[in-house]
Amino acid sequence: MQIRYFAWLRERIGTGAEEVETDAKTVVALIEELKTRSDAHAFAFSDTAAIRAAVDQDLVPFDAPVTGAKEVAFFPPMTGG
Amino acid sequence: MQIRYFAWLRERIGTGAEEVETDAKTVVALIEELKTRSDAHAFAFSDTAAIRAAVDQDLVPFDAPVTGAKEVAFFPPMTGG
Amino acid sequence: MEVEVRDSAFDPGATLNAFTARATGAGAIVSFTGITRDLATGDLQAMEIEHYPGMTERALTAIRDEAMTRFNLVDALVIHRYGRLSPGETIMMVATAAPHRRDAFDAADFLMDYLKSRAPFWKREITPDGAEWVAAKDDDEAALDRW
Amino acid sequence: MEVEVRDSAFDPGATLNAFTARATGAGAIVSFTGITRDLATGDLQAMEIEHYPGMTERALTAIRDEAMTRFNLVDALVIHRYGRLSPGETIMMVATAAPHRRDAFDAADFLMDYLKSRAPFWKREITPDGAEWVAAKDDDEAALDRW
Repeated sequence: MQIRYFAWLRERIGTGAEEVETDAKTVVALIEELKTRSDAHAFAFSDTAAIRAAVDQDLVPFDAPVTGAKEVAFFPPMTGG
Repeated sequence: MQIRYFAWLRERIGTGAEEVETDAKTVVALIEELKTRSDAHAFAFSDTAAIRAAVDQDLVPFDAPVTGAKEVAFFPPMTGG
Repeated sequence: MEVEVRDSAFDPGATLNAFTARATGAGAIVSFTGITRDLATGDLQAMEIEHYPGMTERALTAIRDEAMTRFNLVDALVIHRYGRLSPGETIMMVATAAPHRRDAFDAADFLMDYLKSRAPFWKREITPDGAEWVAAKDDDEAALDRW
Repeated sequence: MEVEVRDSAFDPGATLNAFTARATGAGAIVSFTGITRDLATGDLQAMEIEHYPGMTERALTAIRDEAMTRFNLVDALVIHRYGRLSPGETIMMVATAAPHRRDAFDAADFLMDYLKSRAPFWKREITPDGAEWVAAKDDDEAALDRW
Protein backbone atom coordinates (compact mmCIF):
# COMPACT_ATOMS: atom_id res chain seq x y z
CA MET A 1 0.00 0.00 0.00
CA GLN A 2 1.27 3.45 -0.93
CA ILE A 3 1.28 5.90 1.98
CA ARG A 4 1.52 9.60 1.15
CA TYR A 5 2.27 12.60 3.36
CA PHE A 6 1.70 16.29 2.73
CA ALA A 7 2.68 19.64 4.24
CA TRP A 8 4.21 19.43 7.75
CA LEU A 9 3.49 15.70 7.98
CA ARG A 10 5.70 15.17 4.94
CA GLU A 11 8.40 17.37 6.49
CA ARG A 12 8.31 15.64 9.87
CA ILE A 13 8.39 12.15 8.40
CA GLY A 14 11.02 13.17 5.88
CA THR A 15 9.36 11.72 2.79
CA GLY A 16 6.27 12.35 0.68
CA ALA A 17 5.54 8.69 0.00
CA GLU A 18 6.46 5.23 1.20
CA GLU A 19 5.35 1.71 0.40
CA VAL A 20 4.17 -0.32 3.42
CA GLU A 21 2.94 -3.85 3.98
CA THR A 22 0.09 -3.82 6.43
CA ASP A 23 -2.81 -5.86 7.77
CA ALA A 24 -4.42 -2.79 9.34
CA LYS A 25 -8.14 -2.75 8.68
CA THR A 26 -8.89 0.91 9.44
CA VAL A 27 -7.22 4.29 9.14
CA VAL A 28 -6.72 4.50 12.89
CA ALA A 29 -5.13 1.03 13.03
CA LEU A 30 -2.83 2.01 10.16
CA ILE A 31 -1.77 5.15 12.04
CA GLU A 32 -0.86 3.07 15.11
CA GLU A 33 1.26 0.81 12.90
CA LEU A 34 2.98 3.72 11.13
CA LYS A 35 3.88 5.30 14.50
CA THR A 36 6.09 2.29 15.25
CA ARG A 37 8.19 2.76 12.10
CA SER A 38 10.42 5.54 13.47
CA ASP A 39 10.63 8.34 16.02
CA ALA A 40 9.84 10.75 13.17
CA HIS A 41 6.63 8.86 12.41
CA ALA A 42 5.70 8.77 16.12
CA PHE A 43 6.27 12.53 16.37
CA ALA A 44 4.40 13.31 13.17
CA PHE A 45 1.35 11.33 14.29
CA SER A 46 1.45 12.42 17.94
CA ASP A 47 -1.55 14.78 17.62
CA THR A 48 -4.12 12.97 15.52
CA ALA A 49 -6.67 15.77 16.04
CA ALA A 50 -4.48 17.81 13.68
CA ILE A 51 -4.44 15.12 10.99
CA ARG A 52 -6.79 14.28 8.14
CA ALA A 53 -6.81 11.10 6.06
CA ALA A 54 -7.75 10.20 2.49
CA VAL A 55 -8.22 6.66 1.20
CA ASP A 56 -7.76 6.39 -2.56
CA GLN A 57 -8.06 10.18 -2.76
CA ASP A 58 -11.32 10.47 -0.84
CA LEU A 59 -11.36 12.26 2.50
CA VAL A 60 -12.48 9.74 5.17
CA PRO A 61 -13.00 9.53 8.94
CA PHE A 62 -10.43 7.60 11.01
CA ASP A 63 -12.69 4.57 11.42
CA ALA A 64 -12.89 4.13 7.64
CA PRO A 65 -11.61 0.81 6.20
CA VAL A 66 -8.27 0.70 4.38
CA THR A 67 -8.47 -2.92 3.26
CA GLY A 68 -7.75 -3.14 -0.46
CA ALA A 69 -6.81 0.53 -0.74
CA LYS A 70 -4.03 1.42 -3.16
CA GLU A 71 -3.16 4.75 -1.59
CA VAL A 72 -3.70 6.22 1.86
CA ALA A 73 -2.70 9.83 2.49
CA PHE A 74 -2.20 11.81 5.69
CA PHE A 75 -2.05 15.58 5.97
CA PRO A 76 -2.95 18.54 8.19
CA PRO A 77 -6.31 20.31 7.85
CA MET A 78 -6.47 21.90 4.43
CA THR A 79 -5.93 25.60 3.90
CA GLY A 80 -6.99 26.26 0.31
CA GLY A 81 -9.00 29.16 -1.03
CA MET B 1 -42.24 73.36 -7.32
CA GLN B 2 -40.98 70.99 -10.02
CA ILE B 3 -42.90 67.70 -10.14
CA ARG B 4 -41.27 64.80 -11.96
CA TYR B 5 -42.72 61.51 -13.15
CA PHE B 6 -40.97 58.32 -14.23
CA ALA B 7 -41.80 55.03 -15.93
CA TRP B 8 -45.54 54.28 -16.24
CA LEU B 9 -46.45 57.29 -14.11
CA ARG B 10 -44.77 59.48 -16.71
CA GLU B 11 -46.62 57.66 -19.50
CA ARG B 12 -50.03 57.86 -17.83
CA ILE B 13 -49.68 61.55 -16.99
CA GLY B 14 -48.21 62.28 -20.40
CA THR B 15 -45.23 64.33 -19.25
CA GLY B 16 -41.99 63.77 -17.35
CA ALA B 17 -42.08 67.07 -15.51
CA GLU B 18 -44.41 69.93 -14.68
CA GLU B 19 -44.22 73.08 -12.57
CA VAL B 20 -46.95 73.42 -9.92
CA GLU B 21 -47.90 76.03 -7.35
CA THR B 22 -48.94 74.31 -4.15
CA ASP B 23 -49.52 74.87 -0.45
CA ALA B 24 -49.46 71.12 0.22
CA LYS B 25 -47.40 70.38 3.33
CA THR B 26 -46.83 66.64 2.82
CA VAL B 27 -46.31 64.19 -0.03
CA VAL B 28 -49.76 62.68 0.50
CA ALA B 29 -51.43 66.14 0.44
CA LEU B 30 -49.54 66.95 -2.75
CA ILE B 31 -50.78 63.71 -4.36
CA GLU B 32 -54.38 64.63 -3.51
CA GLU B 33 -53.88 68.03 -5.15
CA LEU B 34 -52.22 66.56 -8.25
CA LYS B 35 -55.11 64.10 -8.72
CA THR B 36 -57.43 67.08 -9.31
CA ARG B 37 -55.35 68.40 -12.21
CA SER B 38 -56.70 66.01 -14.85
CA ASP B 39 -58.29 62.62 -15.40
CA ALA B 40 -54.83 61.33 -16.40
CA HIS B 41 -53.42 62.47 -13.06
CA ALA B 42 -56.31 60.89 -11.18
CA PHE B 43 -55.79 57.61 -13.05
CA ALA B 44 -51.99 57.65 -12.57
CA PHE B 45 -52.32 58.20 -8.82
CA SER B 46 -55.29 55.85 -8.31
CA ASP B 47 -53.23 53.12 -6.64
CA THR B 48 -50.84 54.86 -4.26
CA ALA B 49 -49.57 51.52 -2.93
CA ALA B 50 -47.81 51.17 -6.30
CA ILE B 51 -46.16 54.59 -6.07
CA ARG B 52 -42.96 55.81 -4.46
CA ALA B 53 -41.94 59.42 -3.85
CA ALA B 54 -38.67 61.35 -3.65
CA VAL B 55 -38.29 64.85 -2.25
CA ASP B 56 -35.23 66.66 -3.62
CA GLN B 57 -33.93 63.30 -4.83
CA ASP B 58 -34.26 61.46 -1.52
CA LEU B 59 -36.72 58.58 -1.23
CA VAL B 60 -39.31 59.50 1.45
CA PRO B 61 -42.49 58.12 3.03
CA PHE B 62 -45.83 59.70 2.06
CA ASP B 63 -46.10 61.66 5.30
CA ALA B 64 -42.80 63.45 4.62
CA PRO B 65 -42.93 67.27 4.35
CA VAL B 66 -42.65 68.93 0.94
CA THR B 67 -42.55 72.52 2.16
CA GLY B 68 -39.62 74.33 0.57
CA ALA B 69 -38.75 71.41 -1.72
CA LYS B 70 -37.46 72.26 -5.18
CA GLU B 71 -38.32 68.94 -6.78
CA VAL B 72 -40.76 66.18 -5.89
CA ALA B 73 -40.74 62.99 -7.97
CA PHE B 74 -43.24 60.15 -8.28
CA PHE B 75 -42.55 56.73 -9.76
CA PRO B 76 -43.38 53.03 -9.46
CA PRO B 77 -41.30 50.71 -7.23
CA MET B 78 -37.78 50.55 -8.65
CA THR B 79 -36.56 47.62 -10.69
CA GLY B 80 -32.81 48.13 -10.98
CA GLY B 81 -30.07 45.54 -10.67
CA MET C 1 -14.54 55.61 -9.78
CA GLU C 2 -16.80 54.10 -7.09
CA VAL C 3 -20.18 54.73 -8.72
CA GLU C 4 -20.92 55.03 -12.40
CA VAL C 5 -24.21 55.49 -14.30
CA ARG C 6 -23.73 55.11 -18.03
CA ASP C 7 -25.62 54.43 -21.23
CA SER C 8 -22.86 52.60 -23.10
CA ALA C 9 -21.53 49.06 -22.67
CA PHE C 10 -18.58 48.33 -20.40
CA ASP C 11 -16.17 45.41 -19.98
CA PRO C 12 -16.81 43.54 -16.69
CA GLY C 13 -13.53 41.57 -16.90
CA ALA C 14 -11.39 44.67 -17.44
CA THR C 15 -13.35 46.42 -14.68
CA LEU C 16 -12.72 43.52 -12.29
CA ASN C 17 -8.99 43.51 -13.06
CA ALA C 18 -8.62 47.28 -12.62
CA PHE C 19 -10.64 47.17 -9.38
CA THR C 20 -8.48 44.31 -8.06
CA ALA C 21 -5.23 46.04 -9.03
CA ARG C 22 -6.02 49.08 -6.89
CA ALA C 23 -7.51 47.14 -3.94
CA THR C 24 -4.30 47.08 -1.92
CA GLY C 25 -4.57 44.87 1.16
CA ALA C 26 -7.58 42.93 -0.07
CA GLY C 27 -7.54 39.14 0.16
CA ALA C 28 -11.02 38.65 -1.24
CA ILE C 29 -12.73 40.19 -4.26
CA VAL C 30 -16.38 39.47 -5.10
CA SER C 31 -18.08 40.64 -8.26
CA PHE C 32 -21.68 40.45 -9.36
CA THR C 33 -22.78 41.13 -12.92
CA GLY C 34 -26.39 41.31 -14.03
CA ILE C 35 -27.17 40.13 -17.56
CA THR C 36 -30.26 40.91 -19.65
CA ARG C 37 -32.02 37.55 -19.83
CA ASP C 38 -34.36 36.57 -22.58
CA LEU C 39 -37.97 35.95 -21.48
CA ALA C 40 -39.46 32.49 -20.94
CA THR C 41 -41.28 33.09 -24.22
CA GLY C 42 -37.93 33.68 -25.93
CA ASP C 43 -39.00 36.85 -27.70
CA LEU C 44 -37.27 39.64 -25.82
CA GLN C 45 -36.01 42.15 -28.38
CA ALA C 46 -34.59 44.70 -25.97
CA MET C 47 -34.60 45.89 -22.40
CA GLU C 48 -35.02 49.63 -21.88
CA ILE C 49 -33.84 51.10 -18.62
CA GLU C 50 -35.13 54.48 -17.50
CA HIS C 51 -33.51 56.28 -14.59
CA TYR C 52 -33.68 59.52 -12.62
CA PRO C 53 -30.53 61.48 -13.47
CA GLY C 54 -29.07 63.09 -10.39
CA MET C 55 -30.99 60.98 -7.91
CA THR C 56 -29.48 57.80 -9.38
CA GLU C 57 -25.92 58.89 -8.65
CA ARG C 58 -26.98 60.10 -5.19
CA ALA C 59 -28.72 56.81 -4.37
CA LEU C 60 -25.87 54.62 -5.63
CA THR C 61 -23.31 56.69 -3.73
CA ALA C 62 -25.39 56.44 -0.54
CA ILE C 63 -25.76 52.65 -0.93
CA ARG C 64 -22.06 52.23 -1.63
CA ASP C 65 -21.11 54.43 1.36
CA GLU C 66 -23.44 52.41 3.58
CA ALA C 67 -21.70 49.20 2.48
CA MET C 68 -18.27 50.72 3.24
CA THR C 69 -19.54 51.59 6.74
CA ARG C 70 -21.26 48.29 7.52
CA PHE C 71 -18.56 45.92 6.30
CA ASN C 72 -14.81 45.75 6.63
CA LEU C 73 -14.03 46.69 3.03
CA VAL C 74 -11.04 48.03 1.16
CA ASP C 75 -13.19 49.26 -1.73
CA ALA C 76 -16.58 48.86 -3.42
CA LEU C 77 -17.76 49.67 -6.92
CA VAL C 78 -21.18 50.04 -8.56
CA ILE C 79 -21.76 50.45 -12.30
CA HIS C 80 -25.28 50.55 -13.76
CA ARG C 81 -26.38 51.13 -17.32
CA TYR C 82 -29.49 52.85 -18.62
CA GLY C 83 -30.94 53.07 -22.12
CA ARG C 84 -31.58 50.22 -24.54
CA LEU C 85 -29.91 46.82 -24.03
CA SER C 86 -30.04 43.63 -26.05
CA PRO C 87 -30.48 40.16 -24.50
CA GLY C 88 -27.11 38.92 -23.21
CA GLU C 89 -25.76 42.40 -22.50
CA THR C 90 -24.40 43.30 -19.09
CA ILE C 91 -26.78 45.63 -17.22
CA MET C 92 -24.78 46.32 -14.13
CA MET C 93 -21.93 45.25 -11.90
CA VAL C 94 -20.93 45.53 -8.29
CA ALA C 95 -17.52 44.59 -6.92
CA THR C 96 -16.26 44.48 -3.36
CA ALA C 97 -12.75 44.09 -1.98
CA ALA C 98 -12.13 43.05 1.62
CA PRO C 99 -9.40 41.57 3.80
CA HIS C 100 -11.64 38.51 4.37
CA ARG C 101 -14.17 36.67 2.23
CA ARG C 102 -17.20 36.99 4.53
CA ASP C 103 -17.18 40.80 4.26
CA ALA C 104 -16.65 40.72 0.49
CA PHE C 105 -19.60 38.33 -0.02
CA ASP C 106 -21.96 40.04 2.42
CA ALA C 107 -21.21 43.51 1.08
CA ALA C 108 -21.85 42.47 -2.55
CA ASP C 109 -25.10 40.80 -1.48
CA PHE C 110 -26.10 43.93 0.48
CA LEU C 111 -25.28 46.23 -2.44
CA MET C 112 -27.45 44.15 -4.77
CA ASP C 113 -30.40 44.02 -2.39
CA TYR C 114 -30.37 47.78 -1.89
CA LEU C 115 -29.73 48.57 -5.52
CA LYS C 116 -32.74 46.47 -6.59
CA SER C 117 -35.20 48.41 -4.44
CA ARG C 118 -33.58 51.76 -3.66
CA ALA C 119 -31.89 52.97 -6.84
CA PRO C 120 -34.22 54.80 -9.26
CA PHE C 121 -34.09 52.50 -12.29
CA TRP C 122 -37.11 51.11 -14.13
CA LYS C 123 -36.92 48.32 -16.64
CA ARG C 124 -39.17 47.87 -19.64
CA GLU C 125 -39.21 44.74 -21.80
CA ILE C 126 -39.66 45.18 -25.53
CA THR C 127 -41.17 42.24 -27.42
CA PRO C 128 -42.95 41.95 -30.80
CA ASP C 129 -46.19 42.44 -28.82
CA GLY C 130 -45.10 45.81 -27.44
CA ALA C 131 -43.41 47.24 -24.38
CA GLU C 132 -44.12 46.27 -20.79
CA TRP C 133 -42.78 47.69 -17.53
CA VAL C 134 -41.16 45.08 -15.31
CA ALA C 135 -43.05 44.78 -12.02
CA ALA C 136 -41.10 45.03 -8.79
CA LYS C 137 -40.93 41.78 -6.83
CA ASP C 138 -42.20 41.61 -3.25
CA ASP C 139 -39.14 39.39 -2.66
CA ASP C 140 -36.85 42.27 -3.51
CA GLU C 141 -38.43 44.56 -0.92
CA ALA C 142 -38.44 41.71 1.66
CA ALA C 143 -34.74 41.06 1.01
CA LEU C 144 -33.90 44.40 2.68
CA ASP C 145 -35.15 43.08 6.03
CA ARG C 146 -32.10 40.81 6.18
CA TRP C 147 -29.77 43.75 6.79
CA MET D 1 -13.27 23.94 -18.30
CA GLU D 2 -15.16 23.67 -14.99
CA VAL D 3 -12.24 22.84 -12.70
CA GLU D 4 -8.61 23.78 -13.18
CA VAL D 5 -5.54 23.23 -11.00
CA ARG D 6 -2.52 25.10 -12.33
CA ASP D 7 0.86 26.44 -11.29
CA SER D 8 0.94 29.50 -13.55
CA ALA D 9 -0.88 32.81 -13.26
CA PHE D 10 -4.24 33.38 -14.95
CA ASP D 11 -6.30 36.44 -15.83
CA PRO D 12 -9.45 36.69 -13.64
CA GLY D 13 -11.06 39.35 -15.84
CA ALA D 14 -10.61 37.38 -19.06
CA THR D 15 -11.82 34.26 -17.23
CA LEU D 16 -14.93 36.09 -16.01
CA ASN D 17 -15.71 37.37 -19.51
CA ALA D 18 -15.27 33.95 -21.14
CA PHE D 19 -17.36 32.29 -18.41
CA THR D 20 -20.12 34.89 -18.86
CA ALA D 21 -20.08 34.59 -22.65
CA ARG D 22 -20.87 30.86 -22.51
CA ALA D 23 -23.39 31.07 -19.63
CA THR D 24 -26.45 31.21 -21.88
CA GLY D 25 -29.63 31.92 -19.95
CA ALA D 26 -27.87 33.33 -16.89
CA GLY D 27 -29.09 36.62 -15.45
CA ALA D 28 -26.61 36.66 -12.57
CA ILE D 29 -22.87 36.00 -12.49
CA VAL D 30 -20.89 36.00 -9.24
CA SER D 31 -17.12 35.72 -9.06
CA PHE D 32 -14.81 35.36 -6.12
CA THR D 33 -11.06 35.83 -6.41
CA GLY D 34 -8.60 35.15 -3.61
CA ILE D 35 -5.49 37.33 -3.46
CA THR D 36 -2.25 36.61 -1.61
CA ARG D 37 -2.27 39.20 1.18
CA ASP D 38 0.83 40.49 2.84
CA LEU D 39 1.11 39.67 6.57
CA ALA D 40 0.32 42.15 9.34
CA THR D 41 4.07 42.38 9.81
CA GLY D 42 4.43 43.40 6.16
CA ASP D 43 7.24 40.97 5.39
CA LEU D 44 5.63 38.23 3.32
CA GLN D 45 8.05 37.29 0.55
CA ALA D 46 6.03 34.49 -0.99
CA MET D 47 3.19 32.07 -0.44
CA GLU D 48 3.88 28.46 -1.35
CA ILE D 49 0.91 26.24 -2.04
CA GLU D 50 1.30 22.46 -1.89
CA HIS D 51 -1.43 20.21 -3.18
CA TYR D 52 -2.24 16.55 -3.70
CA PRO D 53 -2.22 15.95 -7.46
CA GLY D 54 -5.11 13.75 -8.50
CA MET D 55 -7.08 14.16 -5.32
CA THR D 56 -7.20 17.94 -5.85
CA GLU D 57 -8.96 17.64 -9.21
CA ARG D 58 -11.28 14.96 -7.76
CA ALA D 59 -12.18 17.11 -4.75
CA LEU D 60 -12.74 20.28 -6.78
CA THR D 61 -14.89 18.40 -9.28
CA ALA D 62 -16.95 16.87 -6.46
CA ILE D 63 -17.45 20.27 -4.79
CA ARG D 64 -18.39 21.88 -8.11
CA ASP D 65 -20.84 19.05 -8.93
CA GLU D 66 -22.41 19.38 -5.50
CA ALA D 67 -22.95 23.11 -6.10
CA MET D 68 -24.56 22.36 -9.49
CA THR D 69 -26.94 19.93 -7.73
CA ARG D 70 -27.81 22.11 -4.74
CA PHE D 71 -28.42 25.38 -6.55
CA ASN D 72 -30.21 26.40 -9.71
CA LEU D 73 -27.09 27.12 -11.76
CA VAL D 74 -26.27 27.42 -15.44
CA ASP D 75 -22.56 26.87 -14.80
CA ALA D 76 -19.85 26.97 -12.14
CA LEU D 77 -16.09 27.28 -12.39
CA VAL D 78 -13.21 26.67 -9.99
CA ILE D 79 -9.57 27.59 -10.68
CA HIS D 80 -6.88 27.13 -8.02
CA ARG D 81 -3.15 27.67 -8.28
CA TYR D 82 -0.34 25.84 -6.55
CA GLY D 83 3.39 26.56 -6.33
CA ARG D 84 5.01 29.85 -5.36
CA LEU D 85 3.02 33.11 -5.39
CA SER D 86 4.04 36.68 -4.62
CA PRO D 87 1.94 39.04 -2.49
CA GLY D 88 -0.85 40.54 -4.61
CA GLU D 89 -1.10 37.55 -6.94
CA THR D 90 -4.42 35.80 -7.53
CA ILE D 91 -4.51 32.40 -5.80
CA MET D 92 -7.86 31.14 -6.95
CA MET D 93 -11.22 32.01 -8.44
CA VAL D 94 -14.72 30.64 -8.42
CA ALA D 95 -17.50 31.85 -10.69
CA THR D 96 -21.17 30.93 -10.74
CA ALA D 97 -23.87 31.67 -13.32
CA ALA D 98 -27.56 31.38 -12.46
CA PRO D 99 -30.93 32.60 -13.69
CA HIS D 100 -31.35 34.51 -10.40
CA ARG D 101 -28.96 36.29 -8.07
CA ARG D 102 -29.70 34.34 -4.86
CA ASP D 103 -28.48 31.07 -6.41
CA ALA D 104 -25.39 32.71 -7.90
CA PHE D 105 -24.41 34.25 -4.54
CA ASP D 106 -25.18 31.19 -2.43
CA ALA D 107 -23.38 28.81 -4.78
CA ALA D 108 -20.22 30.94 -4.83
CA ASP D 109 -20.32 31.17 -1.04
CA PHE D 110 -20.84 27.39 -0.79
CA LEU D 111 -17.97 26.68 -3.21
CA MET D 112 -15.61 28.84 -1.16
CA ASP D 113 -16.59 27.28 2.15
CA TYR D 114 -16.05 23.75 0.83
CA LEU D 115 -12.92 24.60 -1.05
CA LYS D 116 -11.34 26.08 2.09
CA SER D 117 -11.76 22.91 4.14
CA ARG D 118 -12.22 20.07 1.66
CA ALA D 119 -9.76 20.62 -1.18
CA PRO D 120 -6.23 19.32 -0.51
CA PHE D 121 -4.20 22.53 -0.59
CA TRP D 122 -1.78 23.65 2.10
CA LYS D 123 -0.34 27.15 2.28
CA ARG D 124 3.06 28.09 3.60
CA GLU D 125 4.17 31.66 4.22
CA ILE D 126 7.75 32.57 3.40
CA THR D 127 9.25 35.49 5.33
CA PRO D 128 12.84 36.58 6.07
CA ASP D 129 12.50 34.53 9.30
CA GLY D 130 11.74 31.32 7.43
CA ALA D 131 8.74 29.31 6.26
CA GLU D 132 5.60 28.62 8.26
CA TRP D 133 2.56 26.49 7.43
CA VAL D 134 -0.69 28.40 7.63
CA ALA D 135 -2.95 26.91 10.33
CA ALA D 136 -6.51 25.99 9.40
CA LYS D 137 -9.13 28.16 11.07
CA ASP D 138 -11.85 26.63 13.24
CA ASP D 139 -14.14 29.18 11.56
CA ASP D 140 -13.54 27.56 8.20
CA GLU D 141 -14.60 24.14 9.44
CA ALA D 142 -17.60 25.67 11.26
CA ALA D 143 -18.66 27.47 8.06
CA LEU D 144 -19.59 24.10 6.53
CA ASP D 145 -22.41 23.68 9.07
CA ARG D 146 -24.32 26.41 7.28
CA TRP D 147 -24.98 24.18 4.28
